[in-house]
Amino acid sequence: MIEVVFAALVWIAGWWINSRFANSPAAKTQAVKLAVPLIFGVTVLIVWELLVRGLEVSMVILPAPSLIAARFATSIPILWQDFSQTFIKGALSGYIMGCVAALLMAVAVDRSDFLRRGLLPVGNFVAALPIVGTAPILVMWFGFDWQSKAAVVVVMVFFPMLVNTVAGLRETSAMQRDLMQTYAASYWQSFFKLRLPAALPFIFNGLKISTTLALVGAIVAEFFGSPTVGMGFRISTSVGQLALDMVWAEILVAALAGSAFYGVIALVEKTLTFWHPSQRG
Amino acid sequence: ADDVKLQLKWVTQAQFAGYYVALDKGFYEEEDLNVTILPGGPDIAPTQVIAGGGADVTVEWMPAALAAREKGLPLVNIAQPFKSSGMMLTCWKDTGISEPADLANRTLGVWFFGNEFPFMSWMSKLGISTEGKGEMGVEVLKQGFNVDPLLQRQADCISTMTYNEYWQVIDAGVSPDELVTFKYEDQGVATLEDGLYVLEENLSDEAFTDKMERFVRASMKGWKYAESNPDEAAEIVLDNDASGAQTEMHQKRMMSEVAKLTAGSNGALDVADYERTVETLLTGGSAPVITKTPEGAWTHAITDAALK
Amino acid sequence: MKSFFAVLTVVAAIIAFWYAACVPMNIKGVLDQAERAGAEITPATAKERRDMGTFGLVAKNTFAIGDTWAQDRPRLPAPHQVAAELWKTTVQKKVTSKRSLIYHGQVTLSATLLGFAIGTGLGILLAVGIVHSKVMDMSVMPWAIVSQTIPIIALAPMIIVVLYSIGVQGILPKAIISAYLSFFPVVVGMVKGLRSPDSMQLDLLKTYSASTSQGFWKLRLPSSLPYLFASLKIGIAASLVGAIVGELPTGAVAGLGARLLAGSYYGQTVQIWSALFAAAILAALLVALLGLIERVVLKRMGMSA
Amino acid sequence: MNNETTTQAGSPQAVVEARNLDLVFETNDGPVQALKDVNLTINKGDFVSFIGPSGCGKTTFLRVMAALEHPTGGSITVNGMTPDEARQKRAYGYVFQAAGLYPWRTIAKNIKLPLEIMGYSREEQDKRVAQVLELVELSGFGGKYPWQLSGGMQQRASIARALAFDADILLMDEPFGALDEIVRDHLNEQLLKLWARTDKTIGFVTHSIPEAVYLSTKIVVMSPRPGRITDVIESTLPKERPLDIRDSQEFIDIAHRVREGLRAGHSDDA
Amino acid sequence: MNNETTTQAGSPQAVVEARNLDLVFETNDGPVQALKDVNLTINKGDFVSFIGPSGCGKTTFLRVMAALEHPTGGSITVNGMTPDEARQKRAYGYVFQAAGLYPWRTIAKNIKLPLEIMGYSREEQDKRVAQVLELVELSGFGGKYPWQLSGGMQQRASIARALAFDADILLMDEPFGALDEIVRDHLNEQLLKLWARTDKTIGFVTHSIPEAVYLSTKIVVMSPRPGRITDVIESTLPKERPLDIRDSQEFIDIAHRVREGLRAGHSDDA
Ligand SMILES: Nc1ncnc2c1ncn2[C@@H]1O[C@H](COP(=O)(O)OP(=O)(O)OP(=O)(O)O)[C@@H](O)[C@H]1O
Ligand SMILES: Nc1ncnc2c1ncn2[C@@H]1O[C@H](COP(=O)(O)OP(=O)(O)OP(=O)(O)O)[C@@H](O)[C@H]1O
Ligand SMILES: Cc1ncc(C[n+]2csc(CCO)c2C)c(N)n1
Ligand SMILES: [Mg+2]
Ligand SMILES: [Mg+2]
Repeated sequence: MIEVVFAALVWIAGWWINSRFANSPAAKTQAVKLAVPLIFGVTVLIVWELLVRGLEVSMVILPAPSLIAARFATSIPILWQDFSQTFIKGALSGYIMGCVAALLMAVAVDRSDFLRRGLLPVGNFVAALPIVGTAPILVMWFGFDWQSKAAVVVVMVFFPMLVNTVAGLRETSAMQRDLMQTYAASYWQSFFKLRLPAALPFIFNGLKISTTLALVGAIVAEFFGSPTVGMGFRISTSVGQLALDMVWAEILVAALAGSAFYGVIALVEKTLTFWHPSQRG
Repeated sequence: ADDVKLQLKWVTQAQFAGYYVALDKGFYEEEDLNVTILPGGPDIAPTQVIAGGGADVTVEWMPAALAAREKGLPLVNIAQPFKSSGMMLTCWKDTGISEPADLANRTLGVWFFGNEFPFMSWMSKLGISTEGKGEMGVEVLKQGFNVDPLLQRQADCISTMTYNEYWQVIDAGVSPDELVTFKYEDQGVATLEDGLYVLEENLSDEAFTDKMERFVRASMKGWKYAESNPDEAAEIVLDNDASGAQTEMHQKRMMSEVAKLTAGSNGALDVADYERTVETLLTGGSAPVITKTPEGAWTHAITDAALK
Repeated sequence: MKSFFAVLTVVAAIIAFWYAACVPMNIKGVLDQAERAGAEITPATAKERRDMGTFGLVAKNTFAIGDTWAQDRPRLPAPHQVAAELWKTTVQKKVTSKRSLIYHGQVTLSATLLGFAIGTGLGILLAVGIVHSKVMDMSVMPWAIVSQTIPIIALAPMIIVVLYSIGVQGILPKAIISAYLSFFPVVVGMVKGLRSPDSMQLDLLKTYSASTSQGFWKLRLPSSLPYLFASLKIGIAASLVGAIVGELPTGAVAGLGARLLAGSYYGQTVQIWSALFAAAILAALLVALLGLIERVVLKRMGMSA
Repeated sequence: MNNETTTQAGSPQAVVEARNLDLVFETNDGPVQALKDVNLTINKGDFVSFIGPSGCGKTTFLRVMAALEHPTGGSITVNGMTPDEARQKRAYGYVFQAAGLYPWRTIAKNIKLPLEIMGYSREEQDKRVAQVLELVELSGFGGKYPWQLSGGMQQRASIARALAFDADILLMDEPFGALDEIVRDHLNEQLLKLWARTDKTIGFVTHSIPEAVYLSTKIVVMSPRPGRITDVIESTLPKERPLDIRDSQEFIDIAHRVREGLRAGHSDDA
Repeated sequence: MNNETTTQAGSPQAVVEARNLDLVFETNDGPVQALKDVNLTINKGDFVSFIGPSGCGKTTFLRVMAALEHPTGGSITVNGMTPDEARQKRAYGYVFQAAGLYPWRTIAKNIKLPLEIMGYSREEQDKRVAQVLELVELSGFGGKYPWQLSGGMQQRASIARALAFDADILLMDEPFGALDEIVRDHLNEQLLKLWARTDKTIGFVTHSIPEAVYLSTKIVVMSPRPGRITDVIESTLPKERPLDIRDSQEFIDIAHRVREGLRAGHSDDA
């Protein structure tokens, strides 16, 4: 039980350190920006470890972080195989195809008012199809390997991306549009010089949402049929074997990969939309 | 009345008819039990549920139960209503498969989620690698929960149960002589299915063992009733299916097939079956399910008391 | 009116494409069945057909095209099959029947709404915290993102088991999973919205030395409303998906998720598709409802010109 | 209409002809009549100032000329065409009442924008940007982003943007509102020079009576609710106008007339 | 500092004291010195105008006074406190260079905003809104939304918003820039009346020399790059100022001096 008390203390201490950091003048530096979430994360991990030990939670329900770390370290080859199957082959290829397709579609939709009125509501409808229903169908259509996972990802990222891009392309102020009108700019001129730059913050919003959807989509799709490799395969198989440490090791991989993916997109966003008020701080 | 929560291994279907019959016919009530049956499904590991305290007793396959035991979750078999295994591999005949040796270099659909162990043992017994196609290797697919991979010819063979998936293939319009089946029983790699398992620590609690005795007694009464009244049993299962997905035809047929598997059991675990299962599992190839002979994984205490 | 016509056209185009797609998708199954029934088919065996292109098969067996729209377990059911199934399982069944989609829809809906309420509440609270507290912003936001990179379907069984073990059962576990999916869009949208006032609007309040809460109620909240509604719409759809996912590890006894699963378990593609459509229609209705509320609220605030 | 492109004094050629122009905005609490029965002819090479109380429809009329707003009654032609057609011919340079720079472009790139669109060569673009930056006294600031400039600097950048390319018709909505007297005088002079040199037609909204008189060949006085033209004053000042012309009696007389017109409009209103 | 709240002529009480104020903006392409070594004392009841070329730091200095910007060097006190503390006491009314109305509030509700925040009673709010709408000649427009008004009308609404409550210090950044002469004259008069009646201290940015001279007790002339004060002219005009005081010799002399100061700053720059 003493661990539980420790856990509470660690939590308070972590929060205190972070508030010191966040409110210090150094808060704007890159190091602190990185340190604060890390400290938070480490605090959570320590509290987790202490609670699991203190409350004697069964390892088949929630393994302690130390066990997960050990499993992670000893399973790196398997984790890597699973990662490349699910993330590189499935999620990434689907993400790229889905986002590119959505961008092209958004331009078409933006050009034609008719398409916008007709396609967007239908698109919203399709976007609401739950993945647990579409995944089995797509596995049936595209086979067990990564192709069906990529297809699931395409379906998942397409509409968030489309909706965001379309909204972004209309996100110009009346005066900015009027200016283009006075130049009698052609459609593509006002597209590249006004609408696209103005839409970038929205496009990146879509790209960021899609990063998390892509990975989760690829993993979930593997629950409905897969070769004997992949993060989703490993997770479901390991749950059945009560190898919860392996499950969490895969979850850790998913979290690391997903956050890194998100981070990369966010970084690109920062360099391309530095002018936007939300990025100027 | 004493509360008992029973976790099933799969969705509500005639595979679990005995329990539903016992519930519906009031056999549990007669034993002063208040039983709640929790249906399972593809995303439910019964072992995990019982570990978390979500159930008192669970229907589980022995390989998974023994694997859990090695993982540190001490499950104990208290009763074994299913005498024989219903698992088999179903293949297209036109692929040229006629005996187990023909399986090499094929694509096979296999259930995972803790149900892959008998298959792995079989393959290792056949000397076939599961790492990919080759002279002595097969490509293994993690089969979803339906028979589409076979129907769509994405796999040459898939795992089926004698009482369920096999008939789904037939219902899809395939005639039995288009198919070749390999029953695990016939291949000598059968493992025990659908036993009742509880946590070992609970067995030292007398109130609990008493409860389990009554539970097993009533459940076996239910099973025997179901065996002799298959159609009524199937109706009872249908009444209890909240998803509304099961059909009468399918459940009646399943009940009659399940009856064949429960036929030889009075509920008590046959130690010979147990030992055969353990032996099969210990030869599980490169990644054996269990690495050493389990101790204390079963008890006759409950059945002895219940069935006297 | 114009929109209605446009939607109609697009839907018509999709349906036409859909019917066309049914032919190559289902042709193999149809031919297999025809072969069993003793019809003349080129090529004659299923094995040969497996290695042939679907379009070639269609060309050689044109007689079978009609049947591709009337199969029992098609790879792709035709639109009218889905529509008929939807009709049969909604209008023609009593709402209390276990085979009624309305019954299952209502089971899912209640978990969705509860989850949405929890998720939105949490999301808004977090967003308010993040906007007003630097510590929250710097430490919580990255982890909120991380939380969404974790596949919920892997976590769901564990959540259920943990909740089981502390005695929580029934609708709440599903609602919690649904909330897990819906809080994130709300946080992101709300943070963006609460930060959307430009510097002049903020400076104005500073010159009044308005308190934080005044700034919240009079500036941040009103200017965040368009963002809030946008993310609520995403959030409710996510809630629905969450509720459906949550039905799997709770024994999938009732609800649209259970229908999906049962359909997929028995290869009943028509049933899967109709459950899918029921879910999407439910989502569309919920989104439309939010849209309506949005229009009324924004109009009363004079935000929509 | 004849085919001459340059205009000799004495043979005025109508560039803008508005006949009985009406414009009504539909708002949720009823229609707002922004322009009512406006008749005006602007000849090629005219410098026309619009002056009138706030809300009288000056901006609206400029927008109608540039085809940014469409009249609900009457007719308007620009170079004998509809405003929309004229816009296709890239007839307009427009300076908005607010600067409206694109935040993702630097000042220099903002000025380049119309040049890119109209397909000027790269060297020509650079040359012109340097030239107009110089003109509006922002030479060192080409590389800055809009939000790094003061209000007046942004306004000057937007003027530079409109001057960078060769539009026949220059429409300017209170371009010098945010500028100090000295810069304003300087820009007034430069604008007059540019006008004299290029024979542009200029529509110019201002609130400053001296500015209007100093710059214009024609001063249009408007009054509000509904917006209409109450007076059109043809300037008798010569085309050549040194700054000190503002002390001449002729100048003071014209200014007086404008002021009277304005006052009349105002009292109307009350 | 004594406890008097009203100030007798002859016993000036410093409201703002800036000593060696520096302000440097860090931008991606190097620092921009917006204010350098600024020294200024504003006494209670002063009407101080800031005039200077665009970009010289007028807005920045106003923002420093209102604690919207923090100096990077030197010190500034307001009523003997830091500007931040003074703001806590709700000392400021501020009119921004652009109108900055909240688009989801009608004009009347925009004006009510500070009143709500400062906790005026409901009747008091309604009374004051009506009063200031009248003052800026927007009486019929309380129910309209900002985008339904012309540029000048929006600007007037934002002035009304700052006048609606009783701030000791009124800071106005080119409030009358977008207004025509007549309205401007009217508002100038009204502002002077208000000032005389309430004994507010006013900081006022303008580009109009006559306006500065007409309104101010003190005219601060600034020059750019880096922004600094080049001249502070104390007005000798009486507190009572009819509009035609602008024709007096004294007025013309002061205006001349301001113009010279401005010109000097400009030539500096070139
Ligand atoms: N989009 C709009 N919707 C409704 N009414 C409008 C709109 N734009 C302008 N108005 C109304 O039209 C009238 C004329 O507006 P306009 O902007 O042309 O005035 P202006 O002469 O330019 O005034 P200012 O000098 O203040 O800029 C005003 O009463 C205004 O309220
Ligand atoms: N946020 C900022 N970032 C960088 N530089 C800035 C910023 N704000 C102002 N500046 C710079 O500071 C200087 C002074 O700007 P300020 O806005 O105070 O001028 P101003 O006197 O108000 O001019 P105007 O009359 O044109 O409004 C300018 O050179 C401007 O470029
Ligand atoms: C994901 C998943 N796939 C397969 C099984 C295997 N299984 C065990 S019992 C049963 C019912 C037989 O009809 C089946 C299919 C499972 N448990 N979970
Ligand atoms: Mg205007
Ligand atoms: Mg300024």
